Amino acid sequence: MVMKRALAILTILLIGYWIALALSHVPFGADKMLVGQYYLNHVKAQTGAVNAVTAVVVNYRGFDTLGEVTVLFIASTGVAALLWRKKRKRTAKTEGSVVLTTGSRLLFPFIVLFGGYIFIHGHLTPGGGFPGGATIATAFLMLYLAFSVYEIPHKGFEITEGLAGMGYVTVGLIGLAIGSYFLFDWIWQSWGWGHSNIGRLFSAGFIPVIYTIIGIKVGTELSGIVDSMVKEGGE
Amino acid sequence: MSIGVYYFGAVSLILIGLYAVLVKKNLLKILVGLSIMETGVNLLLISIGYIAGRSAPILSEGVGPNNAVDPIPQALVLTAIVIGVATTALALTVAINLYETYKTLNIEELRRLRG
Amino acid sequence: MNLQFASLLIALPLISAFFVPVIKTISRKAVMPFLVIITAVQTGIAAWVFEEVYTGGKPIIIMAGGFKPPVGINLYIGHFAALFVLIIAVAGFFMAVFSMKSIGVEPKDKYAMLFLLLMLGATGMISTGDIFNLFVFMEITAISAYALTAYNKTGEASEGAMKYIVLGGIGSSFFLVGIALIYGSLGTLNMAQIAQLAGNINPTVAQAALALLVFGLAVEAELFPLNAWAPDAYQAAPHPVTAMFSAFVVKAGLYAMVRIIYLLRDTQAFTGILRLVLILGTITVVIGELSALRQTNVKRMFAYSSIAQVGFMAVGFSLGTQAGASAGVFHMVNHAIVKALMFLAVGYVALELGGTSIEDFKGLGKKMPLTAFAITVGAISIIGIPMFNVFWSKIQLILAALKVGKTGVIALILGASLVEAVYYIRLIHTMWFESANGEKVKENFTLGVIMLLLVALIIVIGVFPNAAWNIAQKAAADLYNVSQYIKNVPLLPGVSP
Amino acid sequence: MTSCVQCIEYLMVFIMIAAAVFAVEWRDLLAAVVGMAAVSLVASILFFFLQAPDVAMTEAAIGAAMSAAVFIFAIKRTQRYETEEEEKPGWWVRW
Repeated sequence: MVMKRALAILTILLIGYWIALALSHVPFGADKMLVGQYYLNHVKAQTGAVNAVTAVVVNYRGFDTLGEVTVLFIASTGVAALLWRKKRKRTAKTEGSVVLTTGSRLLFPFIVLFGGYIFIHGHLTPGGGFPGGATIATAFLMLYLAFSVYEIPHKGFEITEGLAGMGYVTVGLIGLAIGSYFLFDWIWQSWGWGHSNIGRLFSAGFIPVIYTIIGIKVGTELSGIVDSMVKEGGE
Repeated sequence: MSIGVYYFGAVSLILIGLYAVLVKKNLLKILVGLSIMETGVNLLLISIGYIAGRSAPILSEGVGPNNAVDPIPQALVLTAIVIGVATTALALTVAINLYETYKTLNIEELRRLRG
Repeated sequence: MNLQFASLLIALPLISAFFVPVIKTISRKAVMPFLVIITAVQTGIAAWVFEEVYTGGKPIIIMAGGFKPPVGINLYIGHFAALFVLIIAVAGFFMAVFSMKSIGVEPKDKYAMLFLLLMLGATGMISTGDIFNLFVFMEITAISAYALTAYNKTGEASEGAMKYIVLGGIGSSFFLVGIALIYGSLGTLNMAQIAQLAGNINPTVAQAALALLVFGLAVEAELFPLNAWAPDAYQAAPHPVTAMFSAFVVKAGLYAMVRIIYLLRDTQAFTGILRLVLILGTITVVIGELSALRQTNVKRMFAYSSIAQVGFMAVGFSLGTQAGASAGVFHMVNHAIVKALMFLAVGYVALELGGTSIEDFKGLGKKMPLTAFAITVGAISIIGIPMFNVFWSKIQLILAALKVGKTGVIALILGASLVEAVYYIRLIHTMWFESANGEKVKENFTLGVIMLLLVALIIVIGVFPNAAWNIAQKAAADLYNVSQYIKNVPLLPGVSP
Repeated sequence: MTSCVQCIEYLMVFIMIAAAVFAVEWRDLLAAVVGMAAVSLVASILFFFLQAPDVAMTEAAIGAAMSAAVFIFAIKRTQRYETEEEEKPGWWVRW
């Protein structure tokens, strides 16, 4: 019916007008920082990271990131739980051409390496655990597309996922034991490692450690989601 | 009342997504709408954190604390993107299960089949 | 003992959930006992935190990463949070025990993980002191709730979950826009600092942001326009999960909404938003009760009743007085106890007799006397008969409404109680006075003990309401008294405009 | 100089909105998903303009690539074309 569509459009325009009205009091491009300025001023001394976004993600707002990793974990668990069938197998019929299969076999290690590079250098360059992990997952996705029988080793992936998650929480708990705060950056603040080489790889306390864990975890989780979605239940 | 082009783009995306969710009948289309809405919200957050004439908050050569943009919205959006893709994956899984039970993705037919 | 150890409340369910895949490879049978053990330990920690907060009288502030609040994220475990963390843990423990018996659908290891993460999400939502962190925990709760709703993989379950996902997606987008507006005008995400600076927000922005936040949380809090998912999801979810939804997931959403509204008390939009919540709550009560009246499925009927009760709480909070808030918190506590009991009993009946339609409840008093007794006590309590716990919270709601002169609210409560009486007494009549054939079922000992414990709790609070009322008042003061909240959070002095 | 940069911004926002409209209106769901991925990609370019390279990378890798891949797998397991029937009020606002 036209009536209903018109009504929906009217509602939406009303909401839009209202949000725009509010946004006109939040000027674009103006300096609105309060806590943000504090981060920019203190990020190098307090965390040793050059990339302030990384420091905010892993250090200052580490709780959010823990939650975020958990959300992705829930998604992969939920997808696996809901698509659980007695027997599951892949149903692709045509194998990729020789160029495709050879090419992807050749490319695979390099994509994984690139993903690893992204998350290990998260405190220096843009990127970090999430895009790095997604890149690794893309490598597995490519294998799924190129080969009709390829499957990831789920058991191993599931356990890696769990262990990586436990690793993250354990790093946090070590912080609780050493520095008496959960998710305390004990490598940087208690041990003081890497203060002399800010801007190089071995610095920034536990940021590279955590980003490596996150990268592995995100990679395995996204590949797990792809795996669950590709395989169909047998009759 | 004037809003910048980024705000305009972000709000438009939110509204287009909302329109798809409210009006469309196909479940996957609804999920596409939700996904577009999330992109719009992310763009809105980043544009709120932008400060005219400043560069990215990576404090290497030439970028000091006083000429970098706000890092917090960027950290928030990183979180929000991952949460969005998690929701989408789960939603699609539920849609697949629905399709396997009822052989349709049309929400009207779903209602009819359930009675 | 170092109070920062209270962060184990978050860390323990998380690390245990990540540990489940490892346990599974060792032994598949160990997963469910593991779940029970972890929830029991969680209950212990929660009890320690509760004791610590209520004897010390001071909230526990957990600073993640050792950064002081506006810089780092803090958890604020005050009187309210301590109380509800305990309720969550206890309800989680009971439902974990119930899950051992009632979950037959594979894969159970995934169920255990999602169960723990649902608990974690609700705990985090109630205890966090940062508005974006609240969003993250809300999403954890919501996504594990989606997955658990669809867990049975039937058509109804998938459809309920789908509704929940679509509405939840709209809600979370609105919520984020609200956060964006607040962040854009204040430059901070810490709740205490937002409350401190709330006066500086432009009134238009404050109004839009508050309305967006309220609508975003209304999905979780099951308030009227966004709660269509609730009956379907309640009906189709596994029985322990339904009980958890009703006992604490809704409460966490409602708490977050109320907390945010009260925090922004200094803005000009405050009274308008309270009126909005009052209207939404009233409509929720009316629609919930009237829909419950015509249900033939008992689980669905309880779901509608639960929605209506949430409406009562929202009405209580929207009165905008301390008495109203106290009554709302008291009702939250009572309702959590009663609905945990009733959904547990209904789930048990469905397990033994194969369904939850009203036909299955005919002659339940002869077939499963203990369960029927539990449902009866719960029903009588929720109608609001004296000497049972809900009576006192309804009385307090009426008194609070009387104080601000809102006679409409009193009429609403009395009318709704009348409707409740109709459908619950119909159910009681069906259970005890209608005969049906069928053998007497041998009732499970552990579940019987849990049900009797909850029944005892209902009656104890009903006969001696003062202790519980004192706790509820303290919790409500924590929620209502915003200036005390700001004082309790040690804000870093250098970071202010 | 500045006006030229602004031209690109306006163009990008326009492309993004157009892609969003197409993604919502196309009956072929596969095309709709491609439209959605285009929205994400253009948004990631806009993030780059807004000095957020981290977010741009994440949006391109996760928002565009992974989420489009997941959508495509879902379409493969369900159906590709949308069937539009007579319209009735939305289904989630009904009890």
